[in-house]
Amino acid sequence: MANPISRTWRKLFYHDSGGYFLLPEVDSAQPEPMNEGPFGDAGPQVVGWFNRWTYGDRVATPLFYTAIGVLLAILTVLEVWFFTLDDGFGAFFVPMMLLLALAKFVIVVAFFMHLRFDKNLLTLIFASGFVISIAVFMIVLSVQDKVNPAPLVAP
Amino acid sequence: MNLRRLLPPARSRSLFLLPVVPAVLAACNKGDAQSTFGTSGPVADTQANLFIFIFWIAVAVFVLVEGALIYSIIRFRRRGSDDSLPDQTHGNNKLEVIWTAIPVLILIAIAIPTVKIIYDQDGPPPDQGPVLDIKVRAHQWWWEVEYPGEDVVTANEIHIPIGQWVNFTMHSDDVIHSFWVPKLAGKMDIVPGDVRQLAMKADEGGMFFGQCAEFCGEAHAKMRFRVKAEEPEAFQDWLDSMRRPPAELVSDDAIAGQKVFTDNCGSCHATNTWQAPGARNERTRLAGLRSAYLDDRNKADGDRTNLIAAPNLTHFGTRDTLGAGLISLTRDNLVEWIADPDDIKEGNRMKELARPYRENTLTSEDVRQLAAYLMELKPVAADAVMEPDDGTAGGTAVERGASTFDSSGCSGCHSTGSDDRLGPGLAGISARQNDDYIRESIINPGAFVVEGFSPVMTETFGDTLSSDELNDLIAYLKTL
Amino acid sequence: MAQATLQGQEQHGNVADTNTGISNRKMLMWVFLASDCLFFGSFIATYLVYRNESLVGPYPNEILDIPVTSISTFVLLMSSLAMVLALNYAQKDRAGLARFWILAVAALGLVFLGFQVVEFTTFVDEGLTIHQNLFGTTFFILTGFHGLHVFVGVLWLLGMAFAHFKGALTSRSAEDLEMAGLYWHFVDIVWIVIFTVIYLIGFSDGEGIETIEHAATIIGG
Amino acid sequence: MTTIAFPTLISRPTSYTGLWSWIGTVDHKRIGTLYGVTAFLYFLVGGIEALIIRGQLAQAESDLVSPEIFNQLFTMHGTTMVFLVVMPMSAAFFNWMVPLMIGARDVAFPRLNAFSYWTFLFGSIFLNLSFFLGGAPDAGWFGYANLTGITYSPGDGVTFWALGLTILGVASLAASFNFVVTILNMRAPGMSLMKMPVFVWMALVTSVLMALAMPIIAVALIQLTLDRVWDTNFFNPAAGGDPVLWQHLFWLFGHPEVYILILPAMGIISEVLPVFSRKPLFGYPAVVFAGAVIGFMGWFVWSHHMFTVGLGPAANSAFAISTMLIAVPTGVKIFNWIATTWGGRLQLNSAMLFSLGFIAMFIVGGLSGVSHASPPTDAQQQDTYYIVAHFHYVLFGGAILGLFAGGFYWWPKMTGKRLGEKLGKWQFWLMLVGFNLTFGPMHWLGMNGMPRRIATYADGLGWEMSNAISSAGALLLALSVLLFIINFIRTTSSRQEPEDDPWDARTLEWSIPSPPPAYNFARIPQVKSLDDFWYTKHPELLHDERGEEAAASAPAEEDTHGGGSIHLPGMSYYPFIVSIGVVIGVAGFMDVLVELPGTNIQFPWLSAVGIVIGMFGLIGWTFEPVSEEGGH
Repeated sequence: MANPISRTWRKLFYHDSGGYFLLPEVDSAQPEPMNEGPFGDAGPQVVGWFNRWTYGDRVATPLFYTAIGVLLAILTVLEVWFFTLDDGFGAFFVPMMLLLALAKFVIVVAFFMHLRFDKNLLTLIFASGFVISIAVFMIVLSVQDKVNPAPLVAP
Repeated sequence: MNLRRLLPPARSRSLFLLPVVPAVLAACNKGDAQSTFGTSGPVADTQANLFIFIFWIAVAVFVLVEGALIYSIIRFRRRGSDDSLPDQTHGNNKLEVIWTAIPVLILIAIAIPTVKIIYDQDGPPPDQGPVLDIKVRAHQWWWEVEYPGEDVVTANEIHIPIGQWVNFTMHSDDVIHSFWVPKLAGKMDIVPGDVRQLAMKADEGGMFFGQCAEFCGEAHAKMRFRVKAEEPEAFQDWLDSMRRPPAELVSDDAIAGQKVFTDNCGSCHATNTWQAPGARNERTRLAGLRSAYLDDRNKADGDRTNLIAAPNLTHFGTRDTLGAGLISLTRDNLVEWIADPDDIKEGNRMKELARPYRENTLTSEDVRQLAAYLMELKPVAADAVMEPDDGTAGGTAVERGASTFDSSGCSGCHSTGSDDRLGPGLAGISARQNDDYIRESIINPGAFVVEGFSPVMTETFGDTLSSDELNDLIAYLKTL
Repeated sequence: MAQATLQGQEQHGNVADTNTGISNRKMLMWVFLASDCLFFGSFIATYLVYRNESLVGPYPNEILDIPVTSISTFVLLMSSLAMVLALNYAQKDRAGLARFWILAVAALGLVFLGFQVVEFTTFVDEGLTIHQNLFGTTFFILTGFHGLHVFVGVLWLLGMAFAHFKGALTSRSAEDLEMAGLYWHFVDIVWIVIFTVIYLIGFSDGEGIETIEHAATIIGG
Repeated sequence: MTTIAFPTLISRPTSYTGLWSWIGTVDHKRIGTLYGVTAFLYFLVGGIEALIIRGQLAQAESDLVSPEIFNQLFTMHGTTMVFLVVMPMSAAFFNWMVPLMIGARDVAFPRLNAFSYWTFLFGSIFLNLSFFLGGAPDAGWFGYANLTGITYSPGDGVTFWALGLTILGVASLAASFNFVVTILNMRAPGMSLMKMPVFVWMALVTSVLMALAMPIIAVALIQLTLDRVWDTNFFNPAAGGDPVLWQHLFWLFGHPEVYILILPAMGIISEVLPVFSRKPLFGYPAVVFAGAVIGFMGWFVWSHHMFTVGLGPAANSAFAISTMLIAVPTGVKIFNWIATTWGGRLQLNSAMLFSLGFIAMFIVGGLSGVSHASPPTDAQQQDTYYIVAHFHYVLFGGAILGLFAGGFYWWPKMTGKRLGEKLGKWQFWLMLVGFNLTFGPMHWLGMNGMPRRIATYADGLGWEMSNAISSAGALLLALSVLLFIINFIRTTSSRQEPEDDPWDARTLEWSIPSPPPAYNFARIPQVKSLDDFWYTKHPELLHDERGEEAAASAPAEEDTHGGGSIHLPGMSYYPFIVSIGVVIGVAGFMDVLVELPGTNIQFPWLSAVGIVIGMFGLIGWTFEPVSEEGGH
């Protein structure tokens, strides 16, 4: 509770502080048995750290979802606005857009698809598909010289 | 031979009585014409040496691991009806680490030379003397060969000089093919719409067998070719001979055969690339035929031109094989081939498309005469040539133009009568159009396309002609 | 626990009597979505591999309409919000509100599809067809498959909205709605990627295309 | 329980015998049997295709079959063996054994399981119909674009191939989803992931690979189909399309597919070896971990199929290294298997022989694999018979021998009868010798310059003898398969007293009667350790080895109330109907499109019919309760 941000955060969303967005508690039963797998605790540790860092295992109220929706709308507006700034970002344009898209993607998956409040195994399942998809197709694109295409000059 | 260095001394070889032994033995003799052992050039040598290196590592691993397996099976087999339980071992972490680490070390030992050789063999040939450029274009199911800068075009038989690096620039006209001459270098796929490059060198003379290695359709098995490595002088002689005019036909059959050829075969096969403009224009001509073939796919049967890019036959009589490296070129084989190409090479396009086969108009007499003609298609002896007749010499403008008309490949698509082939018939062209139209149509073929014809002439056609040749050609066309 | 009957598990997943504590259906849905990542990944990768490779126009920068697509993107994004609200109300046993929001989702989905139909017809009028060039081929097939997913989602949601069986759209069968919701959000996130990558980033494609044509002539020749 | 008021469309099947009971079955064991029988029949079909191929190649310049037919034969041989034999045969064992090994009463989605099978069956029939409807596909099992384009393959064969594989992909996807959920969710209490049998682990890895790899090939096939049917440009070089993209998509699927084919067999022999060595699997965590690592690394090696495409030195080096690395976990598995046999009491019966044969042959295949993990040597080996030899050593010497091992091992469980040992051993030795005669010389052929997929070859290149030996070996292989059929018939017609646990085996499936009752486990077992059943039979080992109380896992008491209170999923016709809808829907993209009036859209009307049938089935499926109230 040291810093004001996390204090505000708790005040807004957590039960114990009687926050504004009353969040019903959910069954937080752990998978049985816990933390199985060849890596032992390593995977759950990382995921658990990520959990604590972002939210916690609760589901939210309509108001909360609406807030998320507004956030998404703002991000979209930002994207389109950046787009209209003619070359205002130069080489940073593409990474910036990808970052914004990724942010929207993660927000929808995490909150609207409530992966953040669900069992970590589901995150693992979805992430395996998503990460492998990104990884292999990035390799395809780089093998096909599409990541940093050479300038268009006639050979 | 440096492969021997990697082999163990002869007396220990008998230890390895494995199914792979023949491979090792073959590495020691020159072997067969399409073998990857007994190689004849630095590229294939390096690849074979790397293989032998990996092979012996593999043999060692094989002997150890299979040995352990077989020993275990024999030593620990159940004897009688011994139902007792053996020691219940569950595992051993030390062992796991060991048999993870050892393969990693072995693979590093393989990976280092691998990566080094990948980079060594990539790209253009090393900077060792002059490089011979050869353009290869793969077709279903034959190889178009061009010596750029030399004005020499041929097909299916590639002559190269010994001791000189050769740089192949390769395209495909239709599907993916793979260019492979095992004795000289590993294969390289040729992907349509893209260009591939492969460098190799022959250290010794000989006839090396090659074959398309990527499945490319019905006659894939018979898409072969030969690479003939000759002493540099012999190679130069061959290049020169390919630029000499054909020797005069002697037999009556051959003379009659020439007419049969012109009537039936000349729209697809060229025999005139001994002339420089013809050679320079051959690619354009074949590209036009290729477009005609593709356009045909969208037409009703009756409207098709039935043309297709076909192997160049200039000085065909000097070749060793026919049908894309299939069988040796003898008169009997040739007769058999012409009479029914499908019998020798099933799926070939000639039987499918050429008019004489479709309409069954070729008599056995015709076949005999054609074979006689093709067998006599040879260059004149070197001393018999006074002056290279490339169309620029002597005669009136109209005569020179007529010569250019043939040698540049115009006659491949245009008749001088009124019948339409791939392009419109040109009789009376001057009555229909003015000079500027004709000139523009030659320089910039896309400018005016007569209705009903496809724009198949390449944009760069005009570049193959000098302005004199162009003027002569127009003068000739106006007489039609 | 030991007397796990199959019954509860396939049809009525509210009872999470499984090793992982996740109902079978929900896990199935997530495995399917992971799998679908590769499906759309392949189509998007195909589009990207063929960026700037079309030999003839129209090119993206001549034809893509960012303002209009921004609106349809916004519509789809808001439909996701409506979806999550529908589920939220269903979980709180407020079937009426849930049904209202489901219908809102379906309506927004239909609006999005309407935008897509208009976009497609405009493009075809302007000469971009699936036969025209690589851009046409990859664009129509990618967005078309996405549209197909939206359409299936709309049908699914309408089915849910009009299913009036006992306990429909309440906490008892909320997982039915959750399945549809997961699917719908997935369709939304695919569009998030498509909108950014194909429309916003890919809009500049086609500039300097003459050089490409020239290069193609040389390579082809 | 929610009661859904919806009119019953079709009354569900009730009889447990007869044709309709098979069509309506949702029992994982029956579906497994269906998979197995179908896959074996296709094994014979693919084998006959192979025999004709070997007949043609037995001598130079042979004209037993025309190149046209030959190309169809090798295309269909590859397609059949991969998609219609090894995959469904593995699926048969998954279906039969995974629920039994994890102590479940069925898979997670019994009707989806039935749907997978019927879709697979109809898809495979659709694919093979091409032989009778204008020619089978003839562009090779990896169907490289642009040879598969309409210009170069104008017949319907390739369309049959593309659509057929799409249907099979739907079936595989459904099955893989089902098994991922089953294995993660339906384990008996106490069976943590690291207490699962290796076979179940491999089934899990395989299913994950299938779930993620199949969509890629589906997309590639959709693109190919649209290129052919709707004249799109995906792989059309004339419009700038790049045929190499097909290769990327195909091998992105194709390499995980290789592990989809081999991992189940690896799982099988990881079960068989400990049982007949009478000691636990050596290094269980290592074997499991190696399998998972293979499954992961298998995603990043696909371009080694494309070393000669000209991707450039950087890509070739990277993929060479990743490919070599994947040999490491494979090696770990092999060493652990050998260590399992080390110091055991090896009972060399048929199942064990096939497993040991697997190891011996897989080593050869693995080592030859290392030699073309190196692009410079691969430049000489790619697309030659050396490659053919390599992948037959891993897929026949590996997968097929492994599957036979599984067959001999689990036959008593599935049927209550043991397959004949004498014939089994004869079959093994004939197969081993025939196999090495057939595929051993191919190494030499490839290195001697013989490209693969050639319908004929010239005299005088030194290929005649090896080819003749190879063809002779193929006959021995055929004979060995014939022995299996004889063995099958004799065993089936023999009278044997069913034994629940004939091998003194280790895993849960042996704790129940043979053949298992419909409900599998009268009482769901409580699992305490890996190989739990073994330790219930040998509690002293547990005591010795782990210092645990032997009594902790006392033998399960016989349950007296039988299946009385067990709810089994009811049979259903709907999966069958939906499958028909799917197949008709996909087949609608064959050459039966009609132009919509007023547009130039080629409309697949037959697909619309399929969709209607499929929707009907889906609606019925949705509203049909999983089981009747108080059913069974």
